[in-house]
Amino acid sequence: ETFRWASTTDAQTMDPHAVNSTPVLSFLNNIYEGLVRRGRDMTIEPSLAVSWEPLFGENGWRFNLREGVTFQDGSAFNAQDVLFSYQRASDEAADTRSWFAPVTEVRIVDDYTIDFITEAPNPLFPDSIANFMILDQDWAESNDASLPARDAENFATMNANGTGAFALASRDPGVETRLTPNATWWGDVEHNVTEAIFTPIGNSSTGLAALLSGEIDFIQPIPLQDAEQVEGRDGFKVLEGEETRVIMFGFGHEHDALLYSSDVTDANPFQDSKVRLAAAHAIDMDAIDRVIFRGKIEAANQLVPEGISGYSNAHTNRPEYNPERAKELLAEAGYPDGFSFGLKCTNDRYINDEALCRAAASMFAAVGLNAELSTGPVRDYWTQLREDDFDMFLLGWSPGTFDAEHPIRFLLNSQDDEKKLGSWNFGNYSNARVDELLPLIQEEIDPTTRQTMIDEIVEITQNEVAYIPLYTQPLIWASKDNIDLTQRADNFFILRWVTVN
Amino acid sequence: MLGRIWRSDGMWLFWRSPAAVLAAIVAIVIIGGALLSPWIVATSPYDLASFSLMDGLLPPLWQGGDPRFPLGTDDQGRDMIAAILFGARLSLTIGLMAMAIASVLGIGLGLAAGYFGGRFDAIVMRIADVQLALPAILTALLIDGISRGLLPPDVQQSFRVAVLTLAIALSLWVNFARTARASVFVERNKDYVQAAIMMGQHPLRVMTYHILPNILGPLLVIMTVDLASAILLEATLSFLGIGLPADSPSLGTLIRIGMQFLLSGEWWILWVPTLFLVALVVSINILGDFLRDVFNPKVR
Amino acid sequence: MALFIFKRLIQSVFVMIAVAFLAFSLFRFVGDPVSQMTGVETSVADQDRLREELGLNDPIVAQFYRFTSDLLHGEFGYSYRTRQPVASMIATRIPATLELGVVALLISLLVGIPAGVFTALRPKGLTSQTILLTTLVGVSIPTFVIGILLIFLFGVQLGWLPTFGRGGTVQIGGWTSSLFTLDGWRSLLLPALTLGIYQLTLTMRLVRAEMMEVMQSDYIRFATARGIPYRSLYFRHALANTMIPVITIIGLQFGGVIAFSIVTESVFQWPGMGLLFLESIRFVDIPVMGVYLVVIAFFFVLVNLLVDLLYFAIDPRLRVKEDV
Amino acid sequence: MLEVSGLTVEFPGRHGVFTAIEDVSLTIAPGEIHGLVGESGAGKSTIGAAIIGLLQPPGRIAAGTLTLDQTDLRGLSPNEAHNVRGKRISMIFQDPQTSLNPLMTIEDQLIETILAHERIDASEARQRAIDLLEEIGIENAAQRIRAYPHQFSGGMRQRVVIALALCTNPELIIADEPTTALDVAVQSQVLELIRRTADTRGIGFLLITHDIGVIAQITDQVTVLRGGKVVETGPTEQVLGAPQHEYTQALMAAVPPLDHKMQRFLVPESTLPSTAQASEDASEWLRQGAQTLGEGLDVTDITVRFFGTRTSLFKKPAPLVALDNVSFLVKPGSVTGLVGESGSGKSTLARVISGMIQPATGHMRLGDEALPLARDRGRKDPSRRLIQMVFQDPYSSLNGRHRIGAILSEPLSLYGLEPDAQRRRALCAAMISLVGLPADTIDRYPHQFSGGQRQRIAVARSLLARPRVLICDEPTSALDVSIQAQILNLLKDLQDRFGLTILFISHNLAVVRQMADDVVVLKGGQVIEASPSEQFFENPQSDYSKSLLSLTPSMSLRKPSHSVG
Ligand SMILES: Nc1ncnc2c1ncn2[C@@H]1O[C@H](COP(=O)(O)OP(=O)(O)OP(=O)(O)O)[C@@H](O)[C@H]1O
Ligand SMILES: Nc1ncnc2c1ncn2[C@@H]1O[C@H](COP(=O)(O)OP(=O)(O)OP(=O)(O)O)[C@@H](O)[C@H]1O
Ligand SMILES: [Mg+2]
Ligand SMILES: [Mg+2]
Repeated sequence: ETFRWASTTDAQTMDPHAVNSTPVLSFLNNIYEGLVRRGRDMTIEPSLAVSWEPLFGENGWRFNLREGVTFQDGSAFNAQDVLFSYQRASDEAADTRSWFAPVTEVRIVDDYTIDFITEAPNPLFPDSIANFMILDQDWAESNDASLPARDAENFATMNANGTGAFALASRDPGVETRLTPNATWWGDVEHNVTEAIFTPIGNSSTGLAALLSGEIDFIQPIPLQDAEQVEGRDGFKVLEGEETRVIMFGFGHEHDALLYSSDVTDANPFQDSKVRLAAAHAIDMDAIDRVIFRGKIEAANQLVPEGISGYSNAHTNRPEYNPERAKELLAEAGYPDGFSFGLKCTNDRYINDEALCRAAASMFAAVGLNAELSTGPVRDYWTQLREDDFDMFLLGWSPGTFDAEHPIRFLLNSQDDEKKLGSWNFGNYSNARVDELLPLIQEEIDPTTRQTMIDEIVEITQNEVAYIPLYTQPLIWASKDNIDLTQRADNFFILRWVTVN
Repeated sequence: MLGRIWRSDGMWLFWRSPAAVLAAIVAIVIIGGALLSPWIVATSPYDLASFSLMDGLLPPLWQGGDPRFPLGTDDQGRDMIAAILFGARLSLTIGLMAMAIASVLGIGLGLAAGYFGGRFDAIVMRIADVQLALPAILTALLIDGISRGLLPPDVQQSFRVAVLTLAIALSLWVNFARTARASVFVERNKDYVQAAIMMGQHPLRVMTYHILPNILGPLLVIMTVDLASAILLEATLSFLGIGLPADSPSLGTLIRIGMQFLLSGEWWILWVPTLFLVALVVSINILGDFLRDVFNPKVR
Repeated sequence: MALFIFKRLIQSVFVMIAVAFLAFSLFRFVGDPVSQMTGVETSVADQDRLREELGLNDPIVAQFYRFTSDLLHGEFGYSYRTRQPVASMIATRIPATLELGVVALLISLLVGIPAGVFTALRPKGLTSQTILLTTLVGVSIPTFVIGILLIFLFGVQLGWLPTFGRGGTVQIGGWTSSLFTLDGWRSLLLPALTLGIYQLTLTMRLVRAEMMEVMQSDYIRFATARGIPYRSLYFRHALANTMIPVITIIGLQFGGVIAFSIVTESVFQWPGMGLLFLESIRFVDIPVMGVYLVVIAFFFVLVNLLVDLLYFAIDPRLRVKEDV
Repeated sequence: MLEVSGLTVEFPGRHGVFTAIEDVSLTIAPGEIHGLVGESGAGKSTIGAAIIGLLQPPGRIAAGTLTLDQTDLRGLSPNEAHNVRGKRISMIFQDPQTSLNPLMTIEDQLIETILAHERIDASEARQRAIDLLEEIGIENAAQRIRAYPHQFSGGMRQRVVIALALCTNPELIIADEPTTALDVAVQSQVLELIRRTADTRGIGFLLITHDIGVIAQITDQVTVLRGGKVVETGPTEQVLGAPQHEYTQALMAAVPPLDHKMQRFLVPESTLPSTAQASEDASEWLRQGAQTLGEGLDVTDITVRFFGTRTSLFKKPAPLVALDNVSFLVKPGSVTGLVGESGSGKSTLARVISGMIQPATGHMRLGDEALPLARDRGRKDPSRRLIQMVFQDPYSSLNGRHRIGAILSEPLSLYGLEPDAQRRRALCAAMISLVGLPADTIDRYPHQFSGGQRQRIAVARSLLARPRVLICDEPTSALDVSIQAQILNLLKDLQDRFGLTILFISHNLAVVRQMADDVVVLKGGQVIEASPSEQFFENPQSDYSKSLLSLTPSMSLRKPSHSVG
């Protein structure tokens, strides 16, 4: 069956190591494969490696590779390709380099066995390389694509040769990309797709129209407010789920004074955790859920959603909606009349991000926190945040490793450029105990000990209101009735799980 | 002066043209409502504390809405009437300011280019070409970017309107410049201008005191048409994400936000501001047409 | 004549350089390309290295010099976003935009001119008033709203026309055309209409105004007094004399068509330059934006030149004096 | 053939219904030329338009009958009326510049017109067109027919217009001021052509004009119109020779004679009631500024070249020499007439003197001082005040957006003649009364005045600068005879009283004869003759001057050469 689908953005490139972004990795997951892969429920399962175990007496992991696998051009897969792909993916020119930061050496044991040596014990390493895709060394080298393209084109940007269930049939970037099933794929074929055609459609209303007119079979995502409409129509269905992305507000902990205030210009009230807690109490998540998200979100209480490994079941309370309490807290902190400050938000990054911030600003205003809201496209948002140009900001975080350690490393640890820690901790929230615990968590093999340490961090950061976690972002996909597919929590769309009835 | 206008032929023709009268009434109602919006509506859409998300997405009265909000509310719980009136106010401010800047700049350059001619004229017209080759959206991006580079962060937000206005003005001035220049070419050789030059009057005085009032007719027409264009351009820029932030409810922003609810059942969030905008733009254009006819007695 | 064209071409080079420079000074403000090129986990040090490699840390003048000298050597650089050569990216998108623009312009002329003549001849008639009002309402609704409405009406509700894209295209040399298949035309119709409605209204109103004025001119009165048949009077005598201002404005509006094609293309997912440009803005793809602007400036200059040449074709008074 | 009786035309307007034509009757026989005279706005053109059915909206025929032979013109349907146009009645409009479609060749326009009315093939029509052009005196017609209107001179275009009216062989041609825009030489050719076609083809003409000389020269019948009513009608020799109505008499008296100089014109209305105190104040003020006679003007070796548009990549365009070594002298306190055909360089010379055009060579003196050329003449140069100019066109020389008061006080404040605003206003009012306009004039706008009144305002403005030299560039050519007479009287008076030096430019020799003490004749940018006025008119030296004098229509009536049938 021919299957047509659309999404908002095209994969920028067909090179699996050039850009570390969801659209690229999601799309290339259909063509390339890694040593391990994620199943429908996000668990790690064998892919090009049939099994893996920690090395004995040394820090690192051994992967036993699948035999008899061929690339789509017919050449055989072996450990040499893995080593080559590692070198390629960890090169300076590769954007996937950070995955391999802990790796010190990769050793081929034999044609189908390979060892990844790490600096320290690294229990999460296999999880962290689920999207590490393997290229054929000969293909890459003979086509002058031994390294990812950085500021110029190479063969791998427009062509692909993986071991995956689908092969690239044609590509017109930004317009249309066609995939055909890989006849020699090693796995069990669950899909019945004979040709898959992908079209990026940037405008969400247009995309919806394309679905409703029958020109496409599936679209990812659709605007949340349209879900009801689509569901109500004959022949269409909506797939709803939770993404692993938690939306939160962050503070400029480190700033000595507010940047955008008209009344408090010599101090930063947000350095007082009472003020931060007041802000948290001012938010009415129920109303936001009902009006802006039409009941499709789950309130969040930590930086990862429930179900992610490391989620702290011991600390599931979030500050309730209580404007009176908020006002009291503000008064205690010395701001009985509140103050004004700048709130920065994106308007094209997260679902209904702008509406959310407007609603939040209005709720803040109700307790005296007069937010000067500024919204803008994401294209220069990160730059502004990096330049500390905010008093409070909106951020969404999806843990790439599906483990609670990920946000701790990026969002909670103090900024440390050398060790590459806290790189998205824009407000530089800093707590010595948290910094101390992170390396321990990273190395701890025993799950319970590890969880205890994570619980402690969650407790500290909840008490200090390091961030205000708001909710887990919903995933809303829509398709024709006759399509069966799987919605994975990382918002990846996997073609081999599609059946057209 | 007013009396003269009142007794003029234009006024007389006006009362005899039902379309113009109707358009004027619509325009006056909209513009009046917009100007007086802070006194007409109870809750300002700028006062964040004054509306509640709990009132969000209420339909208009006749669809069973809340009597407090006759035309319903948007997704933030803002009264649509308040939103469109304040929106029209902002849109009109931007439109009028943009038009004012564009006309001063364009007429000034056009006058001077037509009057002095030669190299100055060539330079101005090539600049106009460059301007025309840059679509408005790019001009907007440019100005937006420059202002961000130059202004301290805390005032940037309040300058968004100014930035947008300037961007729109820059993409409109060429019309004025070209028209003014063409008119000056005609007017320059008329005897009254020659007489003024011959007497030794200052070029500035010749341009502004003598020529300008005589070429104002076609320029006035462009003004009305461009006022409408400016309002629409602002809407489009907002749609492309270079316009105003969502909490500054210009008509354009309202429509952009309303677009999200085109299908979801809350049709009024889109259609109330859109119809309002249509009424405004159409009436301005009709008045512009009428003005053109008045200024061009030949085609009356 | 040759001198005139030569002069204009020289001037147009300056126009293009000026556009390039403006465009260039704009880029540094649009955003940070590096943060768009890399994933969340990329370290700050790696980002800085990339920035250095791309030459983004160089002074703006040096960057501009590099950009223009590359352009002059025919090197258009590579897209930051897709890492493809910009020249081929733009080249593959040009046909779509040009076909859309030209068809929109044609619609606006083929409908706008007759409608303008009609409404000028019967200025008070009910039909004229209706036409005038409808088109006015048409242009008062922002393009993006009209586009979506048309899509839902003709694409979803009635199911007559496709909702997005170019449909069936035919490759002719390096030119991908949708003008040779029925499917292509079906896809073209809605976007062209959306883009053309503004031009249509403008053309119509302009023709109307000029027509009304020309109809009062002495030579039309004289032609009437000679009993020239009405059809020839209107179309041969009057209409031709309205063409100079009409062509001028249409030429000027080319910029408008291009600007609004950005919106139209994004609404209809029309794979033209405008869509590419919009994506490039989103991803701060500086090389693509730069070349796009220069290409647009080039087209603009070209159209202006054509307009001036058309003047000569239409108006004998502008032609070189020849002895008769 | 054509019978108009009881014709009344109304223009409904803002202030009620305006009756432009009231109860007008006239008849035209085949081959007859019927002249229609009257002052501007009398309704001449309206009658023509009513006959051919092309009244400008909102005009309408309220009463009367129009019959052409047996056809009732008023009873025709719009389409029938359109079929009559061209085929049976043609009309020639006043301005040859704008009567031809600029985008079509002469050939196309002629052939189209012929084919619109006759079933013949195109080559036949073409031959007819060429013959017709030859007949009306366009040489080498077979070739020139392919030209566009702009490639023809004004006179040739007027002939083409006539050819277009003739080409369908109509019974009646309405010619609305067919010669106003032409200079004497061309005018006499055109008039001759009209007379000839009337005689040879038996076409009836309704000839509208305000030039009594033209009427006298070629018409058989004449109707004098005033305020939309017929004042007098009858055979030309009778009406002009022995006018019955006093308006006609006044009109005749206002025609400047070529053969002698009159002291003053008799004007139809008494126009200079300026005996009031106010005008005395103005006179007094002017006299304060002018203790002596006006300054003399000495122009030496002025050459002006204009460069045409470049047509070739390699050749420089040949310059057009508008003035070629022009030298002459204007005596202090005298009037010098500058005459010459259209395009001879008269206006260019005026602009050189007033500092608007930079001559290539030459120098000038004003009184005892050197008069700087345009580029060297500063904005504050004293000559800017001392030399003033009255323009040809009274409609465009006053800024329509300013009140008369503001226009008049400009020289006063600009030259610092009167610092006090109150006094300025009083002075303007005084000057207004000096030129014979009502006192409330200064609070009104130019469009509220007639051409003659505006010209007076223009004169008042130049006087307020206390000039010593006045340049008048065809100050009356846009005005009809009676108003012309008023302006000429005014200028004469002022010159007498204040001893102004006047350079009077005109192509109408009769007018110049009335005004000038000396005459300078220009042709093709060169001075052909310069002599005292009486000598010039009685005994012209150059052949060119002689031909100019002979072509000027005079009041001598033509002999009725054929019997009316
Ligand atoms: N379209 C019109 N609307 C209103 N009044 C008009 C119109 N056309 C002419 N008139 C009036 O009719 C009167 C006669 O005008 P007409 O043009 O016939 O005069 P004329 O004798 O031809 O004058 P001239 O010598 O200046 O051409 C004038 O008073 C004029 O104001
Ligand atoms: N600005 C100019 N550029 C080029 N040629 C000019 C210009 N002004 C005048 N001429 C030419 O110079 C010649 C003299 O013109 P000028 O206006 O002085 O004639 P004139 O004697 O005043 O004629 P008329 O009686 O028609 O007013 C004409 O051939 C005219 O075409
Ligand atoms: Mg007339
Ligand atoms: Mg002249």
